Amino acid sequence: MSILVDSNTKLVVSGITGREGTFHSLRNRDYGTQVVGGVTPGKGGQDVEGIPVYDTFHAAVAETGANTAMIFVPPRFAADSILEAEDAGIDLIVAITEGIPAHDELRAFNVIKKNGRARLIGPNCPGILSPGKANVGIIPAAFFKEGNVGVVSRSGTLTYQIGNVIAQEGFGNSTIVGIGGDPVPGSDFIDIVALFQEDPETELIVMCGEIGGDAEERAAEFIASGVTKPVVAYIAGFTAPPGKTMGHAGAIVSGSRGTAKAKAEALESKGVRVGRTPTEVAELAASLLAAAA
Amino acid sequence: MSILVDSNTKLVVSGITGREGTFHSLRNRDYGTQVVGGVTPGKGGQDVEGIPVYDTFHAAVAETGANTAMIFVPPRFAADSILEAEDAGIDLIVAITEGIPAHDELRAFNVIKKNGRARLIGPNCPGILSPGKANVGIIPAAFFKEGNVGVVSRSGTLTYQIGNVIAQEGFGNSTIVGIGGDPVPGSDFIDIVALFQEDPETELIVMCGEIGGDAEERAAEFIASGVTKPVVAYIAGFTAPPGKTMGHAGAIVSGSRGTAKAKAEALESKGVRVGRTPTEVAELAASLLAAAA
Amino acid sequence: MDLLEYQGKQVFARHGVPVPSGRHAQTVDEAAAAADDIGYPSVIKAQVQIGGRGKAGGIKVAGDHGEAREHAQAILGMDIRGLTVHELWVEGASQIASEYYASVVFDRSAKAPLVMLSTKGGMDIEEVAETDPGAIARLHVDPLLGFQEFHGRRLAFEAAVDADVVRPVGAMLASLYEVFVAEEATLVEVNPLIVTPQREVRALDAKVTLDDNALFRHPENAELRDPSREDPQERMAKERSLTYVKLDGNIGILGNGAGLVMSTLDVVAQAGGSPANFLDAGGGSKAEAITSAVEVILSNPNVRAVLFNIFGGITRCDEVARGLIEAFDQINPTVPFVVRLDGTNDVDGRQLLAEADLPNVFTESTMDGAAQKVVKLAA
Amino acid sequence: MDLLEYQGKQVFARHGVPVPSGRHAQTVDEAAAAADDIGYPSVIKAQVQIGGRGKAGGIKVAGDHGEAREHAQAILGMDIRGLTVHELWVEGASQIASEYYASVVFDRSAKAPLVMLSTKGGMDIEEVAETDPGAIARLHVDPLLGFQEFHGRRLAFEAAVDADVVRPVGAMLASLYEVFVAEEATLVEVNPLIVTPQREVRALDAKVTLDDNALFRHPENAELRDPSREDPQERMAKERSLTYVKLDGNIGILGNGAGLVMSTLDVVAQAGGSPANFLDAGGGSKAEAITSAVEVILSNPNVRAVLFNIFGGITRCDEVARGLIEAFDQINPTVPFVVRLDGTNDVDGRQLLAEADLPNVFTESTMDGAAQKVVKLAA
Repeated sequence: MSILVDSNTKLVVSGITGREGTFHSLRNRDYGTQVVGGVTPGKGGQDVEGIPVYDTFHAAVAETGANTAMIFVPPRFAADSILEAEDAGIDLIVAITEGIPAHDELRAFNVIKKNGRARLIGPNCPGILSPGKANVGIIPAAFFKEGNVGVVSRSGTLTYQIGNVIAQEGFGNSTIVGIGGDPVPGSDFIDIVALFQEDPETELIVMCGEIGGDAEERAAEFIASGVTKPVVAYIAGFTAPPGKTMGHAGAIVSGSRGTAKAKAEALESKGVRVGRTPTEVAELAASLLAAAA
Repeated sequence: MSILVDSNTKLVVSGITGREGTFHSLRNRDYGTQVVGGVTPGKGGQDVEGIPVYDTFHAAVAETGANTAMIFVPPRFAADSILEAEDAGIDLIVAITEGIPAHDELRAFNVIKKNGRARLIGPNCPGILSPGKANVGIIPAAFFKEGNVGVVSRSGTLTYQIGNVIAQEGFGNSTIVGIGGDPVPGSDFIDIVALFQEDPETELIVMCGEIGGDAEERAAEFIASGVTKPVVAYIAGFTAPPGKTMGHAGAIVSGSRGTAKAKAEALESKGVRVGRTPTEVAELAASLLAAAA
Repeated sequence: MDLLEYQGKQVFARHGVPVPSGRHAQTVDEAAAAADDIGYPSVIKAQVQIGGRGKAGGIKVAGDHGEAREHAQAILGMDIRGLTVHELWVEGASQIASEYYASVVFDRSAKAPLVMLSTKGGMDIEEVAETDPGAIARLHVDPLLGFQEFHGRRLAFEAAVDADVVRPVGAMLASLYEVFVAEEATLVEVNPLIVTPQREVRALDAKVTLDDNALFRHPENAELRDPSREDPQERMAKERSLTYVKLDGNIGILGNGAGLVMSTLDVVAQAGGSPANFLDAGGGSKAEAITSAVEVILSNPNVRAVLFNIFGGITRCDEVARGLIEAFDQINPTVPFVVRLDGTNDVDGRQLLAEADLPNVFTESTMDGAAQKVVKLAA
Repeated sequence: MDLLEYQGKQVFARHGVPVPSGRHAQTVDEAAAAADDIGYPSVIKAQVQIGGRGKAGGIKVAGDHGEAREHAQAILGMDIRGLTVHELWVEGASQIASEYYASVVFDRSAKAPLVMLSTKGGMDIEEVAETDPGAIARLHVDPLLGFQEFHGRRLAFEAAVDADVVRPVGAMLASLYEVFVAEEATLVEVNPLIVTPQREVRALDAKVTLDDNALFRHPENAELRDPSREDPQERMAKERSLTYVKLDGNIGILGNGAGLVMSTLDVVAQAGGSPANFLDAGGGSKAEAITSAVEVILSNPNVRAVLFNIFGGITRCDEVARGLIEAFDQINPTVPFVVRLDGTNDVDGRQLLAEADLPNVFTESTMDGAAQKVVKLAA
């Protein structure tokens, strides 16, 4: 088992004919993901190494029965592409694109919420990897193997860092979900933790947060209210000064809100173990799993 | 029994301090309707013959527990007032105002639909009368008594005409619902017929349509698909020329669409009895009821 | 309110919809001067809001000054399906590689704007819809979200417009939707939407219907006029805030409530008569409104008899009677009146009429009886 | 991007938010001329984007030409909490009957704009929120519906503004919301929003933060500059499309991925060090980007040691190594480097570094070990 993506995933990639789009689509296919099509307006009828390209998501869905979309188009076009995928009936939309205007994200999020049909992961995220089943996005799959640790993270590379240490301790992952570093992520920690809680394969959840917003604090409340699986957390950005955007559009301490300290305290107050370094998080996770085994 | 309004109705009137608003609010109260408040921005704290006035719907709902709103403000302010009532948690909004811009109605309708909390009747309608229980709107209650005929109509005066003949034949009404003559009514024939179908008191449904749109045709399909109570219909506007708005903003034959003939035929093809004159409708209704008795 | 082509194109231009440049003209001199400025070939187009202008000879291409004068002369004053041409629009002749159709309509069933695009342009779209419905790409827009770029692409690909104009056609649809929303239209139609040999996309015609109820927010639109449509009775009624529609018959009709008046027209027609108008005196009409309405009805010279059909709810029958008496006092009508008063204060109303003993006024107690009576009187 | 007060007020004026009229000045002469034009009393205001300008002496009222010169002289070049005043805004002094607070913020939790209004204007709103939260009326706006008139009324009544200004305050909130949406702001704040003795409502200050990601749609905003905020390293990094934030310490940091870099800063701090910058070389960085990043890091004279923390996913460690070797070739740095390469092609990368045998470059195999090493080297 796993969450969100698996062997039933039928992926259509928006922006498949771009350099990055082509590279990662093929990489995902090589991993075993069913990449059933791509969308590039005006290039319908062409193919990318055998993957058929369509002019619209509607045509792609009609022809391939796709249920998952990956968005790889430049920021200016990304919200439109997300909304097109949603309108075409795609269930899961994974938006990799970084730098989408905040108001575009706001609109996309609220339309998806209103219609209640699709789930959005990202934008500005590395995607989703269910080791051994499917990889949708840019997560380097080589570091991860199948296992029982669910990972949800606002950060890409940091996740690989933590995942790698966990793997070195001998454990694998059910699914790794990058929810992205933007101010309005389509899915929040809560959404993903809830899925891991229901996933029979997942036995421990690693949550990798950072400064900005209050998603971690809300997740702490949610975990306290009914998550029975152990959760280990990490928060990046203790040394970030207020008012500065730390790489991710969403990673900013505004006034006194969104500090790493407040987040770590909120999680610890609800019984979540918070590691001080990525290494410590991996060790915590490994020791909890070893104890349970 | 009855539908939509009854002795549990707690009414707040937007525009209660206007001439018409005051007149009809008091008339509704005299009939026995619980008129618990009014809304007029800037007049909060005043009262209209004992009915307290509030600045906002939110304050009115918080103070009175109102569940029903009547909108009596001029067209320019009406959609805003409808949306305010919806936002304040009102269940049933009855919009009497005529002449609301179509795009305002479109917006109001779609917000109400999206949020799924409230039901809108009207705009440009005479309101709802459940004889003996409550009157919300401007229907002259004197012509109607309690009974088992449910009436739903796009037109006000025509309803009184038909209702009056039915009353003269000795029958009364469960509820009379004016859905209004605008292009985007908050509730359609289908919505109201469905309520009458479920209402134990209602034994026969009179549907009073007119040219424009396809609400009658859709109602015919709906009736065929599962309405077991007898339905008698009337359609006004057989002589209306195309392209002319016949008084109601919604009463217009556009090209070849929305003719009275097509509507009558659609209803008759689904077994609905259609009267050629208001008198004939009333007689049909009376004879069906007499036969059932 | 239906806009004339040139008014619609001016609205289009405000929202970035590409239109051929042109000028408005009301005389032959103005038209020829406009054509001289624009250059030849120019097109002289009759400004009447009705289909089939071209077939009726209301659209002509002028190759030089002489032809421009000649065509303007021929078209001005022309009658096209009952409408007299008072105005011209002169624009540069466009070269046409393809003709498409595009529109945004207010879809009452879906309660959402419906955008349509077809490559079968230049034809009657209702006919296309009937004979070849697959040739029209349709898409409902969520009014809370608005028209998105993908909507434009989807329509363009589904309608199968030429591949090289997918983007500009999509952009034009977005602009037409903007017109629809910003101007509070209920219809925005372009037929034909053309592609030139230079692969430019343009609205060659413009049909725009604005929502009368929203004109208070658009004072610049409220001032637009269509002289070919102006009817003296309808103008008079409008000035008096009466809801009046002129019809072809000879029986004047007054009632209270749009549905009841429509029904009255039907019942009169069933009785063999032919209504001269629709007039809804509205709810709660006071005597002055009734007097005013009688004046409007009688200003139509075709009227040979008048039917009052009142079912008083908010409207009080005694007020209606008073208004009628006042009207007789002021106008002294020569045609017979049939009056049916029922509902609120009907007894008082009938009593007032009886006391006034107006010449040629007949009271009836039922709608059906009143209709039969008035038909007889008008015969 | 944070706008200066005067830039914000110019944006406000475009959307009908009432602001006092004023002029921008960069010299004493310009300021005095502006004040002469506007009339006295005038207010000379330091243009720096930071709270507490008034207390710091950056806002002064001039009663005449002499005072205008004197104040402009005093304020230009002044240091306010670390920012140097390069620009002034001169506006007519407003009379104040009441001071309110209004804002529209991008509420990340609710994923909707949050509009706030309070009669406790002119104070630090975070303080008000803590000490007297009931004094702030708050309302989330559904971004698909937008700000409605009733939202304005509701906020005004709930905040209990003076009864006679409910309507103009509501209208101002609507205009501020329009600024928020139309300019793609993430923050629009007015503090104080004043009511004059003549009962006019005005924005006396303006704080606007624009979304950098949306500037491509707003070329006029993209050109706005805040000279008091311009940092040479940050400008250099921006020109090279690097994500760089300057910090106070002495250890230069480079990593790939924002989260990993933030984490690296933390681990360095835990080890007792003090980072000089945040620099995310991004995913899939090529050698040139690394070389360019090293130049930016070393252009900060405080840097005494540099830490490379790379976990290669898309990024290939051999490319990073090549970039570092190239940087040494070009710049010949004098400070020590600690390099931790892990992940994709890490073996190759470490091999390349070993072969290059760069002076003062130390490789470490773990993030924690690398942090400890660099802290030691910088001490």
